[in-house]
Amino acid sequence: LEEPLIFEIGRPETTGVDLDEPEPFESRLGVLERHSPIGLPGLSEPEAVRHYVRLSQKNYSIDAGLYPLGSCTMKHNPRLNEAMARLPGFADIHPLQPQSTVPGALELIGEVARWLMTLTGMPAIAMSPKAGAHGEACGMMAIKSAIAAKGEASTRKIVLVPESAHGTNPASATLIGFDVRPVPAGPDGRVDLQAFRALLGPEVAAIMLTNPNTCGLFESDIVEIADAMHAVGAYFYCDGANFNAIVGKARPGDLGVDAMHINLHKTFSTPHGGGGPGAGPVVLSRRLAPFAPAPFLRQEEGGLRLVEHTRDDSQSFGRMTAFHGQMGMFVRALSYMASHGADGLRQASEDAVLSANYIRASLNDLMSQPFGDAPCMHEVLFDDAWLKPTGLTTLDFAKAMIDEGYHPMTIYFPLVAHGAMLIEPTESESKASLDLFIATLRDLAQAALRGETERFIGAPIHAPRRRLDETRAARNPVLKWTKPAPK
Amino acid sequence: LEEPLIFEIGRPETTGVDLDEPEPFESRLGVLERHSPIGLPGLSEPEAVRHYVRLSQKNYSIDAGLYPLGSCTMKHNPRLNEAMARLPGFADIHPLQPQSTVPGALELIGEVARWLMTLTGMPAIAMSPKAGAHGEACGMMAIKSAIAAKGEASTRKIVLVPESAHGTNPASATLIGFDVRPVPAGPDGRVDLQAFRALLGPEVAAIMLTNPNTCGLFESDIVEIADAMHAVGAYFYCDGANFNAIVGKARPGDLGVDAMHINLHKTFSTPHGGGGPGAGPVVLSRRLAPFAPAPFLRQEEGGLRLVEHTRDDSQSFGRMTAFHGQMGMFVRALSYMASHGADGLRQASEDAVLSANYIRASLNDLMSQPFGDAPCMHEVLFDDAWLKPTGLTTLDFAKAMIDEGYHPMTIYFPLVAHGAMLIEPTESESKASLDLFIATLRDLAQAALRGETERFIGAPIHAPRRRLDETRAARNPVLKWTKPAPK
Amino acid sequence: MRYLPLTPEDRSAMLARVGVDKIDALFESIPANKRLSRNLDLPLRRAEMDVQRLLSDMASKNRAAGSGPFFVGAGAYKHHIPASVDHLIQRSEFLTSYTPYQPEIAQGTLQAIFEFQTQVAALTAMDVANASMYDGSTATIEAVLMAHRITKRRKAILSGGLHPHYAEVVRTISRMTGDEVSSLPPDVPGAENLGAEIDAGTSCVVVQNPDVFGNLRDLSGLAAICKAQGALLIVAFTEAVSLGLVKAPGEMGADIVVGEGQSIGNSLNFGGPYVGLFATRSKYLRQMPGRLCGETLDAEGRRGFVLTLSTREQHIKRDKATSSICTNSGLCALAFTIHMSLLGEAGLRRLAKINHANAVDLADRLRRVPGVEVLNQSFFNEFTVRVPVRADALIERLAEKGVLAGVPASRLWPGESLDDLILVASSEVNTDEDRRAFVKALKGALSC
Amino acid sequence: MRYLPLTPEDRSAMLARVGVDKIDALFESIPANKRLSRNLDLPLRRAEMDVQRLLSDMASKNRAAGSGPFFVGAGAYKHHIPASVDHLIQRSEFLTSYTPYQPEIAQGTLQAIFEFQTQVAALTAMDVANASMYDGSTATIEAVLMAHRITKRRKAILSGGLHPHYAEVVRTISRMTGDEVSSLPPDVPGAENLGAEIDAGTSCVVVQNPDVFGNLRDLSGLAAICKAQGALLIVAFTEAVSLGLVKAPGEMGADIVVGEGQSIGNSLNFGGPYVGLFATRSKYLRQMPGRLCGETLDAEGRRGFVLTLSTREQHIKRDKATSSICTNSGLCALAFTIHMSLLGEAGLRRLAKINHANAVDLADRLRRVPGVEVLNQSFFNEFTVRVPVRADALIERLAEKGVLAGVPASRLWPGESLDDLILVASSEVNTDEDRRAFVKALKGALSC
Repeated sequence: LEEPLIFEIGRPETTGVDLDEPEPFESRLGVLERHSPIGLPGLSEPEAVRHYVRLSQKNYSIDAGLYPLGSCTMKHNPRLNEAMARLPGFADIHPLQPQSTVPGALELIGEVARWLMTLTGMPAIAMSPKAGAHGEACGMMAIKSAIAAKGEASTRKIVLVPESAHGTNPASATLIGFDVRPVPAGPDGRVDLQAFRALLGPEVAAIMLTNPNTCGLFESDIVEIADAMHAVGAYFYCDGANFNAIVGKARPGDLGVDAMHINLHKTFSTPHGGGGPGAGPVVLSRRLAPFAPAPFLRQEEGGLRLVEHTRDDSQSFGRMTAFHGQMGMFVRALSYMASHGADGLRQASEDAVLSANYIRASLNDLMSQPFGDAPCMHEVLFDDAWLKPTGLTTLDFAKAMIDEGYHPMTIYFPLVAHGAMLIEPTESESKASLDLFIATLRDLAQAALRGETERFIGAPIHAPRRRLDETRAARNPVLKWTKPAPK
Repeated sequence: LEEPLIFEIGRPETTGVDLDEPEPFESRLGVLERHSPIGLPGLSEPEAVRHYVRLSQKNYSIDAGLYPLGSCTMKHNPRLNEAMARLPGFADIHPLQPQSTVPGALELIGEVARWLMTLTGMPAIAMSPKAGAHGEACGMMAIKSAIAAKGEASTRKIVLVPESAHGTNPASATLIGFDVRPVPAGPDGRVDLQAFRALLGPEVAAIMLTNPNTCGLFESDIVEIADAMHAVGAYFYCDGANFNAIVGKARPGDLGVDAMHINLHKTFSTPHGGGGPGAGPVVLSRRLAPFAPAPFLRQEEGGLRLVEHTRDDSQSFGRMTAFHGQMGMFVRALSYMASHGADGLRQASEDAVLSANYIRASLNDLMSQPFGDAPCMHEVLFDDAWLKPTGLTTLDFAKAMIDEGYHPMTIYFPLVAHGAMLIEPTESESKASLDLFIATLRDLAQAALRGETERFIGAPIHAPRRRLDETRAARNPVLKWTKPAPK
Repeated sequence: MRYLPLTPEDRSAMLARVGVDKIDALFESIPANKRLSRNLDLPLRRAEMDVQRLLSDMASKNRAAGSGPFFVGAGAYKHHIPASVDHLIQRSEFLTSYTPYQPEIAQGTLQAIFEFQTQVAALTAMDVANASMYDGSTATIEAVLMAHRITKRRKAILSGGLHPHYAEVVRTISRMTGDEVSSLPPDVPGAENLGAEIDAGTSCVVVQNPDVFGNLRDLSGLAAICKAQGALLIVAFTEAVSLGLVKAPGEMGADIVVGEGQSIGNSLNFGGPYVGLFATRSKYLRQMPGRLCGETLDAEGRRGFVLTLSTREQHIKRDKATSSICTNSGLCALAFTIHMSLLGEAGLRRLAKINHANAVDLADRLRRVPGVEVLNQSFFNEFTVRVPVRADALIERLAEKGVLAGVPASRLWPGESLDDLILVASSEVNTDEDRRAFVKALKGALSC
Repeated sequence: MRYLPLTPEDRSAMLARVGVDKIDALFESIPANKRLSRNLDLPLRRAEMDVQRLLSDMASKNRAAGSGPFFVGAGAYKHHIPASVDHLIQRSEFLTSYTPYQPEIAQGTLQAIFEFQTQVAALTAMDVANASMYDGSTATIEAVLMAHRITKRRKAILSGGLHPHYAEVVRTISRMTGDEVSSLPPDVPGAENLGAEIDAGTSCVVVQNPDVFGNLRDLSGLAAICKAQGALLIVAFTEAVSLGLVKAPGEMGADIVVGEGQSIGNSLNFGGPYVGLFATRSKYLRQMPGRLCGETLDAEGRRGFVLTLSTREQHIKRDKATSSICTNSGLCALAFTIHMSLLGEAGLRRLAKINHANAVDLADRLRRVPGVEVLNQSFFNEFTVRVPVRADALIERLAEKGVLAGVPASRLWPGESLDDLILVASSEVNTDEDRRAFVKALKGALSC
């Protein structure tokens, strides 16, 4: 069934929100009243509900099936979290109402901070960043501020970023005014230590390293890397996107990390919502703590206080966002963490890693791995070498998965693997679910190798749409609905 | 995608509810502790959510499409209702906690009662019946009690029920110990007044009449019928299933009705929930009011009181259910009524009737009507005379609608129309939605008349299942899952 | 109006198609002098915000069970419901679908019913269960009527431990049908001799376990007597959680089991909607009331589910039906099934054990309060205490102190001289602190 | 643990397939001396019921906006959100899906984004809008950086009527990038001469309308000066509802429009998550930050939607990207779109009018309180009042009386000698009674 756009079914005079016309009064708008038509169609409630229910039915979701997107950690989103985030005491409080009227909110932020600092072994935290990339910017600004405080602002501008990094890493570093240098990967998919050392020098400000990295591997030389950075007066930024592999198993603070953002929407189960919102608190080492942005919590006589402005003598680098961060996500994350507890979080990491390795061990005879077959962390990386003889691409394979009822894995990322297929099952899948997924992938892989190419190149068939023409979309961008000319 | 049963994926030792083992204590179970296995599989929360989300995706729903079930009134279920019913002050109160701690609950029940009595023009109401059929039983028990009070219990036992009535009518009357006599319909689809009068006599206790009737027609002779009943000392029970057609347009109390149940899950938008729960309050005439069951509200000094037991000198016929009725449904119904107001409810009835007639006027050239083409109320009845030459059945036509994305109308009911197709669009559909539905039905009807039988007899194809073998299900009933014998 | 999609222009266009010039032309079959020409004396339409305020104000006048120490039971029980249950039953596809009469597009509802039937059969240790009744009390009278049909006798014996509202429902309907009911007096200790009441005219004996005073009853002996006398044993329960720890009715020889399923998955809701459970032996299947879902195959040979044996039902059999029930408690049954799937066997057993442990702890604390006596030898999560004052006034006083302490027996049995008894329930939601608060408030109330 | 489906048996079987004998074998790539061998010093797992209690206790310590008269704004606004909005965004298929990188199975999200982009473009009267930013403040700095890219200049002028937190975000990032920022002092009457500040190095002027003190500003003249000087005009707003009644930035010549969309569809949430709106002229499209959804066709020629122009984005362009943003505010944008679809043009205009009417009424009442002065000539639903005492202490006193009366300017501009000013907002949720309560409490507080 096709579902039109609201602009095709709505009417400007229709509304699904009943409001009485106010009593006549004298406007204070001056000359600025808006008179021209705006162009917004309205729907009655039954129409709106049906429209968006039908749209929703065209989406895949973690609730309906395994969602093996590597580096995205599509885990189960507990429903308790949603209920808690909707308590009026959290959802219906204003960021600028008197702090005396929101002690429980400050307590909650403090609790989330305590959990995150304890899990990472880090002494300080900035809670306000709104998502992962925002957290990266926060951490890199703290680093830049620390460098400036040492009088090295003009000389120390190089940030090392491994080739396998998320695109946000170089983008964030550049945003903050650093220059990015790539660090090559060694044959085992980890940082090439020798190449890394060769890049070091007094102009190096930091390294941005994802650990476990986006090949699903723990950077075993991490302590050496951290030490080397510190030895040249530089800092170690850790991209925490893959923290889900090691919660309760290792603490970034023990590994020499200076700053790391935590994606509450990955590791701590807040829903992805079709693209957001996320939340990206940043834990900081003692040396970076003084530079943390406002607002932050301070324990004072009489309770917690949220410091919204820093004094002139403060080293705080400033402010990242209008208010205090993603409160709604903090509530969900605490609900998740308190539910699991220290033991459950550790178990979750173990299950995530076990499930990824189970998939690896169940597919390694058919599919190729760019860095050989060895234990991975919470995600397993395949490349397209095994697919080469078939003439099919990673994209073809991914689209064929849709017809089998699965969301594809992350494809063509990381860039260090050719035709990458990055599979992250998370800890939320039962063994039966993993077994079915494995059987499906084996079946598809064998079909590909048998030369059944038609099953792939035309895929997907059993989806709301066949393959979409992305080139057309980009060549002549149609980014909003416009009223068709009358025929 | 196939979804197994929980018994096929769950495990008895798995649980999605974490609970700590209690401290050791001395049991007070005596000899009655349950030791043998129960046979209940458990699912973790991610598994349970996915299982039931996937099951839900195999259902049609009013939120996703027009649901034209005649006599069922599948209208929009406002989401405000759901939110209100979940307020802890309604959802989390116990029927036996002190009445002093629930004044708002009594107030709410009183308000719903006031609205329903005003809309029906009736002076009394019994709120406790749990659904329509339960309401019928309530009304018929009040009638039986009134008859007994007049000393006619042993002589007045006949209940007249038109052939077009819902099956619940004769079933309820029989349950209460009445004998049912059918009343034939005239050529216009209404009660045959002459035949009706011929059935009257001192042994007649009541008539159970649906109005508007299940042919979608208002019983124009209703006042005569009521008067005739009263003249012979009998009562007029009105089945209120179709009240949606006339809310705000006419009051049953003005028509001589003695008792009528109101399906809150039809007229007042509480959701059908795949089969329930409903709520069936019964309005009563002055002559039946003394016989109403407990509990009922009484205005006393200091506020409303819920009378749970009647004194020995009371004429109340007793009690219908353990507690006070369907509170959760009362909240939803009041939310709906207060939202619409007197004006909105009247408009809703008008729109429901207009929409049904619009469908009638748009299909009457193709499809046949058993009682000729004349204005209907909120539902329009077709029969299968027009389909006869094609060799297709009403069932075939209905199943083909599924492939077009629609839920079929009510079929083979009422029994007075051959191969009945009873269409009720309700007031919740936009004109665009009605037009699309009409176009689809016209297209199907024309295909049938053109002889494209294969489009019908194999239908549905685009559904989670093809036609299901109901005979097989009934011949060898498999009513629960049993563990398959090991192979 | 926000729920009505038709615009004035739509209405005009539609009237034109219909061929009338005004809407009232479509209402002409209503006698002219009975047609309303203006709005009834009720408020006009209101903004969502205003309705929300209206209802929230009413709700806020009520004391929610979760707002303080809470020990009220006697047929409805406060339990924790996992958040995912409510999320799932609010899915449009479950919430806003109809009875699954078109099975090809209702497999979701049907499969869930099939799971429900299987769960209820397992819990009660019976052969078959139906797709739900309104609640425990209406299920009970349906069971009695079914027994009458099976035995062709017309007398029911009601235990003095049966919830008095359930007994009253049975008596009310039976008065109408002219069937005989023998109700035994309230049986506080659970010691009545039901076997002795059975005679050749007895169709069935209805007994509750745990009984309304909380006592556990071994019904095996009674089952044997019933069998010998040709009467059916109907076992009722009001607390479904008890089935996780207490021997099942089916294990003790019940012929029909009925019960209230509210405890699993459903909120207190001031008494409704709830969900009646109904199970029986295979041999009585065709006399069973209510909807049934059965397994079958589709045209391609795939497993599927349909409503079945509907020749028992009113929409087919009309006045010959086994019951007049149509709408049942579908969504409440779904909530039951989801919650029960989450619990599983291990979870249910543990939940039941915690309930029992909390009740034992509370009973032990209460019995140490001077003047207070716990009357039960055995119990699950509810028991009866005797207090040295009028129970109803005491309960009000405790409510003023913030403790909802139970149900005074006089509320259930007015005029039966049970004025010094309270039924007290304790579930997993009660904390140690709640129980201490109860004892403290009780001591305070008794000393003043 | 209820969220972890693997059983101990599953884990054993899986370890066996993997070929290791214990789970820690899979963690050996972590340096041995850095591996944790026991649980961290945090509580152990808890029952859902216990977590619910923990969080409910915290929540209950906060004063919810809906619990009394509420007039706090200054960048976030309390509005009524239709119940259907939250129901719809909680649909599993929206809530638990990822960024729509696989468009064939994400048309629901994509079409909703396309609707969102169209709505935002219409509201702001601009050509194109993106798929959302984090919030209004981060959208503002993104706009400044975009202006720098377009003009190849590096100086931004910030109006004294720009929300000071927004200004601080711009200054913070600009300090890092080495770009120049000229921030004008707080401009209570909205009378500053921004045109005079523009020079040949000026990349952009950022001005808010209604400004943070509530004044409405006609920006047409400023737009002309910007154009003449080769600088871009960036118009920010914090109250999206104002666009229903106040001339749109696009109508006054804005080059980039940014704003906070929280008011439509999103709760206050103590400051987040919110949704940043971002719109611009077509000619600047390729310098725009953030995700974009575009229309295209599928292999069968059917209309469909995809993410497009992603060569601007970090996951393709890395250090050359127009922004580092990845996760945005997808679900908040969906809530915005659903609420806006329900409102429609007529509903939005009326909602805005009610907001304005309520604010006018409140201003008129407040100005009659002795010693209180309303400073605005013009305003929409928020204005500034001068009080004869310290505003921060007064606000606390009013809070004690149950009225959350606004934001003391000193909280936003500490040390700027604005200690006697309060920003006061009034929306459709305020009743006449609320406004009377405010005036009464204010009089009381001022007289003691």
